[in-house]
Order: sequence, then C-alpha cells, then structure tokens
Amino acid sequence: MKWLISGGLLLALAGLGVALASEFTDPPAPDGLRPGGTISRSLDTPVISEVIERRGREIRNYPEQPPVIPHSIRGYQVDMRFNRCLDCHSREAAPAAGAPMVSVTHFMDRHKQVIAAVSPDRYFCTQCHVTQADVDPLVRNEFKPVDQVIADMVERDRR
Amino acid sequence: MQLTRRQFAKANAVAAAAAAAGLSVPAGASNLVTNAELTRMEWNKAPCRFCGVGCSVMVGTKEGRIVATHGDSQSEVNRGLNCVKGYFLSKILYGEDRLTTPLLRKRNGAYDKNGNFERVSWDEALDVMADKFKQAIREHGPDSVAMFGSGQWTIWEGYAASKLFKAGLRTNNIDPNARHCMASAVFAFMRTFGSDEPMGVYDDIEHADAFVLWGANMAEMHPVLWTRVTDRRLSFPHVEVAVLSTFEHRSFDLADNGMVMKPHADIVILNYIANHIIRSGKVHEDFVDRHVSFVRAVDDIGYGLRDEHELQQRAANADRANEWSSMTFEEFRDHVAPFTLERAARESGVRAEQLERLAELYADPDKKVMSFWTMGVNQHVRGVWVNNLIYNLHLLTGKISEPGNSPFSLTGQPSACGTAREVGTFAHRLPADRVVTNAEHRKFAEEVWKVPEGTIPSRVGFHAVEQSRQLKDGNIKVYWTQVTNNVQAGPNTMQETYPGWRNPEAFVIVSDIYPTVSAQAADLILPAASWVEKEGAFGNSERRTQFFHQLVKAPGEAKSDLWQTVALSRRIRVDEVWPEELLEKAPDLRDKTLFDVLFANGQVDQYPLEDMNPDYPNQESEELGFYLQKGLFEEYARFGRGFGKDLDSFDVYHETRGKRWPVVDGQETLWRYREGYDPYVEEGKGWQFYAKPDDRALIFAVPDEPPAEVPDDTYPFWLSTGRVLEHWHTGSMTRRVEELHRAVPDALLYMNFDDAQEQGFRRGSEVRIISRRGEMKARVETRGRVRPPRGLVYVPFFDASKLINNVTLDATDPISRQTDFKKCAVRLELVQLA
Amino acid sequence: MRESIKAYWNLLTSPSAHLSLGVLTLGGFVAGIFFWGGFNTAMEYTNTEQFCVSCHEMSANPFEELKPTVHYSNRSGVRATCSDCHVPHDWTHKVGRKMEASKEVWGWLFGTINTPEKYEAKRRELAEREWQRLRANDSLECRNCHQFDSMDFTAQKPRAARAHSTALQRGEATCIDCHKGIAHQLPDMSGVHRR
Amino acid sequence: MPDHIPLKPIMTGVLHVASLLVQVQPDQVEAVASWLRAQPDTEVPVTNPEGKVICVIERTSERQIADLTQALADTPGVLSASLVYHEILDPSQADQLQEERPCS
Repeated sequence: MKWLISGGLLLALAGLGVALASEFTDPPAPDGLRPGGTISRSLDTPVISEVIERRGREIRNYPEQPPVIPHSIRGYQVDMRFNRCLDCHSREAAPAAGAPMVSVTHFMDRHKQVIAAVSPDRYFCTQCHVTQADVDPLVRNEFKPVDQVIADMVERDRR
Repeated sequence: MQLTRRQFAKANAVAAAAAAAGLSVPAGASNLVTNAELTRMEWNKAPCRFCGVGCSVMVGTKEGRIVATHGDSQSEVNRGLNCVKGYFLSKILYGEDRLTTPLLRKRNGAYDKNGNFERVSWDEALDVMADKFKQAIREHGPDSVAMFGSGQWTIWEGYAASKLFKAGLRTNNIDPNARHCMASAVFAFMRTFGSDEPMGVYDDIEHADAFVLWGANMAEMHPVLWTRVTDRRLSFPHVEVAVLSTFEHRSFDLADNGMVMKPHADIVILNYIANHIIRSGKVHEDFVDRHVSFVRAVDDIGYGLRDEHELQQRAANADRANEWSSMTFEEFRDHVAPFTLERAARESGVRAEQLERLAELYADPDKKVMSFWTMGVNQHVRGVWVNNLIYNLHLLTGKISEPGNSPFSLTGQPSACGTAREVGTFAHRLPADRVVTNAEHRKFAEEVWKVPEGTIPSRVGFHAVEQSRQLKDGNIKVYWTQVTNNVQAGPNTMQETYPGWRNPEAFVIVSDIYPTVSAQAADLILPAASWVEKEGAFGNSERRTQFFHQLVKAPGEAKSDLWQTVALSRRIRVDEVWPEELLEKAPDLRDKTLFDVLFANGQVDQYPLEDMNPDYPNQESEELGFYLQKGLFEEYARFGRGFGKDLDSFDVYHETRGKRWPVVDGQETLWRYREGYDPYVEEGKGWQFYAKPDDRALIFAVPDEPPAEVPDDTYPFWLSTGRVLEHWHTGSMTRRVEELHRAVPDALLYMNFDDAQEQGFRRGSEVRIISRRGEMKARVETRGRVRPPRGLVYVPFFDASKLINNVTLDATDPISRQTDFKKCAVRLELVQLA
Repeated sequence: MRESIKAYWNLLTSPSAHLSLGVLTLGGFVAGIFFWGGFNTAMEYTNTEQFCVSCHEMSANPFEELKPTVHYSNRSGVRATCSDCHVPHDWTHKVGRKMEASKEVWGWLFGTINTPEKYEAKRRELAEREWQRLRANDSLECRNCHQFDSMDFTAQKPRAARAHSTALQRGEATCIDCHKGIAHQLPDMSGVHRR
Repeated sequence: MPDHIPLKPIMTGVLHVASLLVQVQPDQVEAVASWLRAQPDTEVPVTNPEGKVICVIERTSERQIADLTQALADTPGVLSASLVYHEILDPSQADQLQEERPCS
C-alpha cells in the first residue's frame, strides 16, 4: 500500500496544480509476470542464468514437440560454412558421439520427398531446438499431456 | 472409465473385427471402449497464433483440451514446419493465472480508480462500461472515447469493433497496434501503388536468385519463411543473400553479403542504388515509360512528436507530410546523382565493395530479386520514405509482380493484414483501402452498414501514440484495449502512456487472457477467450485469408473480444450517443440499441445456426441465435468484391488452407498487377497498376533527413529494441510456457565487447540504461545472438520486468504515425559489476 | 609504418657502396650486441597480443572471432592469446616459427587478406596450414597448457573421456584432430574429415 | 458411457468373449443388425452401409458361439459370418479392473 497515495491526497495535489505526470503511484494489481503495483519502478535484475547441462533427454509434452537441447551450445558455429550441431547429431556421427540422430523427418524436403542429407530447410537447428536455462517458471502452466488427460478421464469415470 | 477385464476383452474383440473388416470404430457407436478410441484425438487445422507468416498448424484436442500441435503438412505456407513458438502453441492458453472473471477496481463496493481489483459479474462490468461510454459521449462528445486493438484480433473482431466505433459511437478513435508495426508499409503501398499489400507471394522465394533483407531479422522474426529462404540459398549455389542491419544477428549466418550500417543510413544507401542503376544504364526503360511516374515527396516533415516540441516547431511541412508533386525522369536522375558510392559508404559505414555488390543485385537484369523488410524499415521516422525507396529500385528495373521479382513487405502479427489493414481498423481507414476522409468512401460504408448518411465522422481518429498523449492530457475519458499490451509495448511509457492510463479522469478497460502489464494499469479487466477458444479468421502477409473453428471452451467466464464488443453494443441506445440531427434522418432507429443497428440489421443476422458446422461449438452465435461470424464476414466482404480485394465465400475458407485475394471465380491471385496472373489486369497491358488513376506506380524522390535524436556526449549510445525468436511480442503467452521461458528467461542488454570493456562492464554486469525519458536495468550480454557494432546497444521488449519502453522515444513517422523503436540515445551506468 | 618497413627492406637489400671494411666489421660487432638484445626484445614484442592485432587484418577477423570464445574469456580468467596457440614456447621452434612468419609480413605488405572477402576466400587455406602445423608437432601449443597427465577423465563428459583415453592416449589422434574451430570460426568444412 | 456393464449370472466355469465379422447384402444391414441386437448378450458396435456388421458376444460355451454363427449363416441376406476374436475369461475375475494401462 505504500505505493498508493490516497485519493484524497491525489486530489489535493491536483488542486495545488502540482504536476503529477511522473509522480503518481502504482495502483495495486495482480502479479502476472511482474509484481503488481511496481510498473513505475526499475526492478533489480537476476543474474544471467546458466544453461542446464543434463545427461540424457527430456520428456516431451507431445510427440511432435521438438526436443529441447539438454546441453550448452556456447560458441557453436552454425552458418553456411559449418554446422556444429550436425557434427554430433548427423546420421554418421550420432552413434559414436552418443547423441540422438536428427529425426528422420529432417531428411524430407519441402515436397515430402526423402533426400540423401538433412534438408536445407532444416539447417538452422535453433529455429526449433532451444537450450534450457536453470530458472524456475514464472507462472505454472496447467497444460496436460494427452496421457494425463486420458488418465484423468478414466479416473473421473471410475468415481 | 477404468476397464474391467470383460470390457477390455470386448474392446479388443471389436478392434480386431474392425481391423479385419477395414472399418474404423466411430465414437459413440458402442458402449464398448477400444484402445484406439481411448487414445484417439481430434485434429483440426488453425493458423498459428503468432506472427504474420501465417503458418497453418494441426491442433490435437482431447476432452476439451488442447493436447498437441504440429505443423500442417497440407499448408502451402509452412509444409509441416513450425518455429519453436509454433511447436509450443499447445501450452500458451494454460498459464495458471488465466483471467476467468471480470475484475473492477473498487473501494467500499463502488468503482474507484485507486481501489483494489475485485471480481464482478459480466453484467456489472458491462453496465459500468456502458455508463462510462455514455457519460463521456454525453458530456465531452464522441471523440472522448477511444479503442486500441491489434493485428491479433480475428477479422470479425476487428470489423465489429471498428463498426461499433465508427458507425455506432461515431468516432474514428480506434487504432490497432499494427500502427506500431505496419503503418509505414501501409502508407507506402497507398502512395506508390494506390492499394495496400504486396503484389507478390511467398512462392517468389522458390523463384528468386537473390534475397535482400532491409532491416529484417527473418531468422528470428519470420523463422518459417527463413527456412524457405535457407532452402533456396543452400540448394542453389548461384543464389545470393544480402543482409543489411544496424547490428549483426542470426540472419547474417546465411549472408553472402552481410552489412552493418549506421542507424538511419538506409535512405542514403537506397538513393545510391537508384543512382547506380541509372548511371550504369540498367533502367528498364520500356517498363518505366509505360507503367511508372516520377514524383517529389514533400520534405522537412518533422518527427511526429507533440506539436509543441521544438523539432515540430522547426519543421516546415509537418502538416502536409503525405504530399508530393510530379517530376521528370531527368529531374529524378539529378536528384539521386549526389548519392554516390563514396558518400553512401562514408555515411553508412559499410564498405564500398559491399554496397556496390548489393547495388548490382538490383541492376543486373538477369537476377530475380526479392526484397524483404519489416521493423527496421517501418519503425523509422522516415519509414514511409524508405518503403517508397525500396519500391523505386524494383520499379526502375521492372523487377516486380512476377515470380521471383518481388518487393515484399513482411508483417508482424497473425492478422496485421487481415484485421488491421483489410478490415480498416486504423483510425483513418474503412474496409478495403477506403479512408474516412473521403466522402464517397464514407457514403459507401454507410450504405453497406445501413446507417444514415453522415454517421461516420470525417475527422481522422487518434492514432496509437496520439491516444496515449490524449489520455494524458485528459481528452480521452474512456479507453478500451483488446488483444494488446500497450503499456509494455508502446513508446515512452513513463512520460506518455502510463500517466495517461492512470489519469484520474480516464476509465481504462483491458480485455486480455492474462494479467499483462497493461491489465495491471487498467481500471476494469475483462477476461478474454483466445485463439481456438473461438471461431476466427486471420489474414497473413501474402494476402492469405485463413479460418479456424472453435475447438475448446474458454476457461471460466472468459469471452471472446467479439462477444464483448457485441455485449456492449446491446447496452447502448442510439439516442444516447447520436445527436438529434442524425436521429432525425433515421427516426426509426431512435429507440434501438447499437446492437440492433449494427448487428441485428438484417444482414449480419441473416445466417441461421443451421449454417454452422455442427461438429464445432460457437459460443457467440449459440448465444445470439444466428451465425454471427458468417454475417460479419459476408457484410465485410462486400467492401472488397469488385474492388480488387475479392474474397471467396465464407464456407470455402473453413475447407481450405486459406486463399490469397483477390479471389475471383474461386481462383486466388498470386501476382497482382501482372497480366496472366491478376484477373484485374486488362488484356495486352502486361503490367497494370490499376489502383492508381492512370495505371502508373510512383517512384519517389526523397532527400536524406536526420533522425529525431542522435547520440551525443551525454547519451553516447544508440538504443535499438526488438523481439527474440522464442517470445511473442510482450511475452504474455510465451513466457508462461516453461520451455520457452527457459530458452530466453530475461531481456538482456546486448552490447559490443569492446564497448563493454571501455565502460568497465563485463558480461553479466547489471547496468542502468538511461535516456532523457526514463531508465531500466538489465544485465550485459557481449556474446549473444545479437552482436552490435561499437556505439549501439539492443534490448528486446518481451520482458515485463524490464520495461525498455520507459527509455524509448515517441517520435513517429509524420506520414504513417508509426513509432521509431529503433533509434534513440542512451547512456549506461554500472549498478553492479556482476 | 608500411612505408618505413618498405624503406628498411630496401636498405637491407641494397649493396654497401661507401663504407670501409673496418667500419663494417667494427660496426658489425657493435651492431651484433645491439641487435642481439634487440632481437630478443623484438621476439618478445612480436609475441604480444598487442602486436598481433596491430594490423587490421588480424584485429578485424581472427581476433574478433576469438573474443567470445572460452580461450579469451572464461571462469578462471586464464587467457590464451594469439602467440600461445600459434607460436611454440621453446626457443628453437619459436625462431623457426618466426622465420615462417616473415612470410606473413609479405602477406600484410601486399594486402593478401586485407578485405573480409579476401580473408574469407583464404580462410580454408589458412586454417589447413595451422591444422597441418599442429598435427605435425602433435599439437604442441595445446599441450603447453592442456597436459594429458593432468586430465581428470571423471570430470569430463563421457564422450570426451572416451576419446582422450583411447585415440589421444594411443597417439592415434592429436588435439587438433577433434578440436578444430575452438578459437576461430571454421571455414567451409565440406570434405574435411572430422573425428 | 456407462460405468459398468451389469454383472450377469455365471452359468459355467468360463466366459467366452468373441467378435464376429458378418458380411451381408447392403440392403439387409439394418435387418441383420436388429436381429443380432435382439439376441442376449450380443452387441453390434459397428455397421457400415457396404454390408459389414461387427458383433461382440459373451457366451458361456464354445457351442453357443458356433450356434450363433450357424444361425447367421442361415439368415437370408447374410453372405458370411466369421469368428475374428475369441478370448476365454475366468468369470470370477471378469469384472475386476484390468491392470494393464489401456493405451498402447
């Protein structure tokens, strides 16, 4: 409430002809992605978070979701000269690297024709695959994967 | 519904027999449950909720919930691909803090501007709203109310809102946030061609020999189109990609010719290229003779700041910025002659070899060139000019309206074209290229809308930035925003936007799905339905109109923006908001509500519920008893049919992956203005820019004029703002998806390594970014995806906890009134080393 | 600077016409002392980062690419600068490398890579030369800091530990075989066999 | 969907669950389906207009299954009736919950 000047004071200030432009206060509000009642403040910033280095893969929300990258890609060169990701994830390199091979869907061109190499339209990996920083969600997400929906359905009908 | 062994065995029995017979087991055909039935999902198409590319996605639903999404392989646009945001669409509606009831600031049981938000019923919320609207109009006239929407409205939502304001409340004070995004492109289209939106299509990508990115980071902002450019470039070695920007970004990874220029140098470079084309004799003379005229734009047009600002006072032609006068080719040639290669190189900081190589792409008659641009060009105090200048190059060389030769203005929002531009939700527009300042256009609209002549006001309404100013000055009393977050996204927040929203005289209503920063600043919050929680339509960058069905129910009491607009109209009577002289022209309307006049007008309500596909819910129509969306769409389509903006009939769009207008006799149009492709071009004309009175497109001579604010000793750095791939605009949806949040958790201050070192910063240092208007704190990033040159810093605007628009300047292009978010001056102060 | 070096080169390569043998001999002795000291100083100076990036070619390309990498900026603040990787540390090899490097002065004088386009065109060739050199000397410069005996395989990722304890240990491969492009961007790698 | 199919009196020691694929003349689909529905412990979950009818039955002996198949074969309009699925359950456990997760 300290961010709130009472309505009476506000009126008094207006009556005195005091310029309120940048002096007015933040009203209370739900938090959202920013603490409520802080709009006019410059908030402190968290430190740059590290990318999570996990051995192994993450569970996907649904089969079509592109898997996230479970390791840092700092300094990875992916340009016309070279693609560092394919250095481990290409068909040839994957087994030795202990890395998952790029999905078979990536070997299809725009016309769904299977081609000999990863399709050029899939070349820039980070358009779909992203690293994960070690931070907590801002707001919990209530998405349920389909098997959870089915389990809930079964559970509900049993009761 | 856990199965017993008996049920399980029977389920298997049915499944086996069905498999043997080649039959599927329809739901509800049996009281048995098969495994297949249990795991079966409903799949439907819908355009992606995010950018203007307009990818189609397949949405998997089960038990009334979205459980999966993937790229639609039948879509011409994306052929099964999505970007990372698109792949996570399934989760954007499920943030824990979805708004589910209206919230009104109250104290002691009554509305109070400084009260706490309390849950109220829809009836109470709408009653308060209607009272505020009526009171404001009664006491201060119709221009004391205003609305701000967006290119994220569905087509009929924008249409209904625009109609409510322009024909119902009788003010043109309605604008979409496309004003921050596309307005410069819109004005340039009208100036050069007389009709809005690109002549080309995405298919150009597969035909082009060269791509030039003018201030567009397609790799992050239009990722799926970028896959098509990448495909073309990597598959065909002769193809060349040129990228021009004020900082290095991900699109440079594919660049054969990557150029980092000084901010605002594009005008000089573009004039140089025109000069190069002329000097090297590469003008397509036959094309220019037959299809092009030359004009000189009015100069010294100011910076769209407040009238009392000294830069406005000094500008000679601020009040007639959008005028021009004709000139000859020779005069044009002389105009561009001083823009030499040496000058362009010197003033832009780009090496002469690179500029010449770029110029040659346009000059070489054997190279098909596709130019792309977005915010680097549009968010520019001379954005309209730069758009015009790009068209100049294509018109001088005749590289236009044919496969592969394509000046292509990209859009930001899913329906920037469909809703903001085609529907005409801009403060100066009516549907299908019409404007409120033209008496015939108003008359046409009044006839279609069946309202008396003189209903639509002729004064251009307040545009986005002007709305903030008028709120602050106390002239707007009631302000309603839908599907947008302007307190976070608009410029100069602390001096202009926020003070207006908190002005004790103003009542501010925000419709949204989450408590955004704007909702936090509002007085009444209305919970909205989003995306496939309603039936909708979007129009993408290539004129493609795409529909989607309602697939799931919105949570709680959340209602679509369309429902909200219609609901308000039912609470306002015509005689409460129209003046006596207008009522006298239509006495039968006097006692009616705005709903009766605008929506139950015998047109919008003419399609019965039986016309709906029974497989899909439709919350608004079921409540009203008629097929509202179809009625609105068909009425709206009347504006464009026969005027080069023809749309197909309503039902077709639900069956297809969209169609590109003009759709004539069921056939979509790929290349406008070109014989053989565009049905509006007369036989034997070759090209015909038929939206101009003499069928000629215009080449504009414009001078170089400086930006509104440049770095100096006190504020030594340029600041540019923008987006990142993983977050959509202000992040209200994407930052509630854990994977996307973890991908890019915070907005960082991207800066040059040497600048950081010189300032005594390190990567990770907390720094205060200060301009003449405000400040913000962020952490320094010196090795990120954005690699600025010395003297420029970049901060994305998606992060609600770091409001970079506290710092930006509200200078706008004086013609389009679009904000320049890419150029202002800042200084940096260390808060904490790391 | 370029002009003065050209003049100096001319002086060195023109025959002596006016000096007596005595002056030449005595002068040679004095000059010998002077140059010996000067030589070492010069050797040291030309090993500094400051010297390496004093020409535009180096500062604009390889040095800019080095900055964001771990060899330039990292947790512990131990920085590898140009000479750490491109010049051997012991005297004999160092002089050898310096003599090779005189060729690079020619390149600089005649602008072989003085534009980004020329640098790009030569990138593969320049990289190949360094890979070859490091392969030939068993990645000597890497090993000045990264000693095989000091590696704790348990602190490495499994794939790295496997490679280091097999191919590297047996001498079948040397550092550069796997670790190309760690400090500068890679050239077009088509056709390059990567382990 | 009903929670449980009502428990039936168990006549013998075993419970047979089976499905039959019946091919009939297209114009006879409805007639055959309704005849089948009239039989005890018989359900017709799927029919199609081309003449395919699927029925699921619970019986206490194999004999009863064979009887039904024969009866079908003798019905006018039926072209063939073949057993597709057959499982024998222990009646005492038939109405216990299936432990295996029903989604594969």
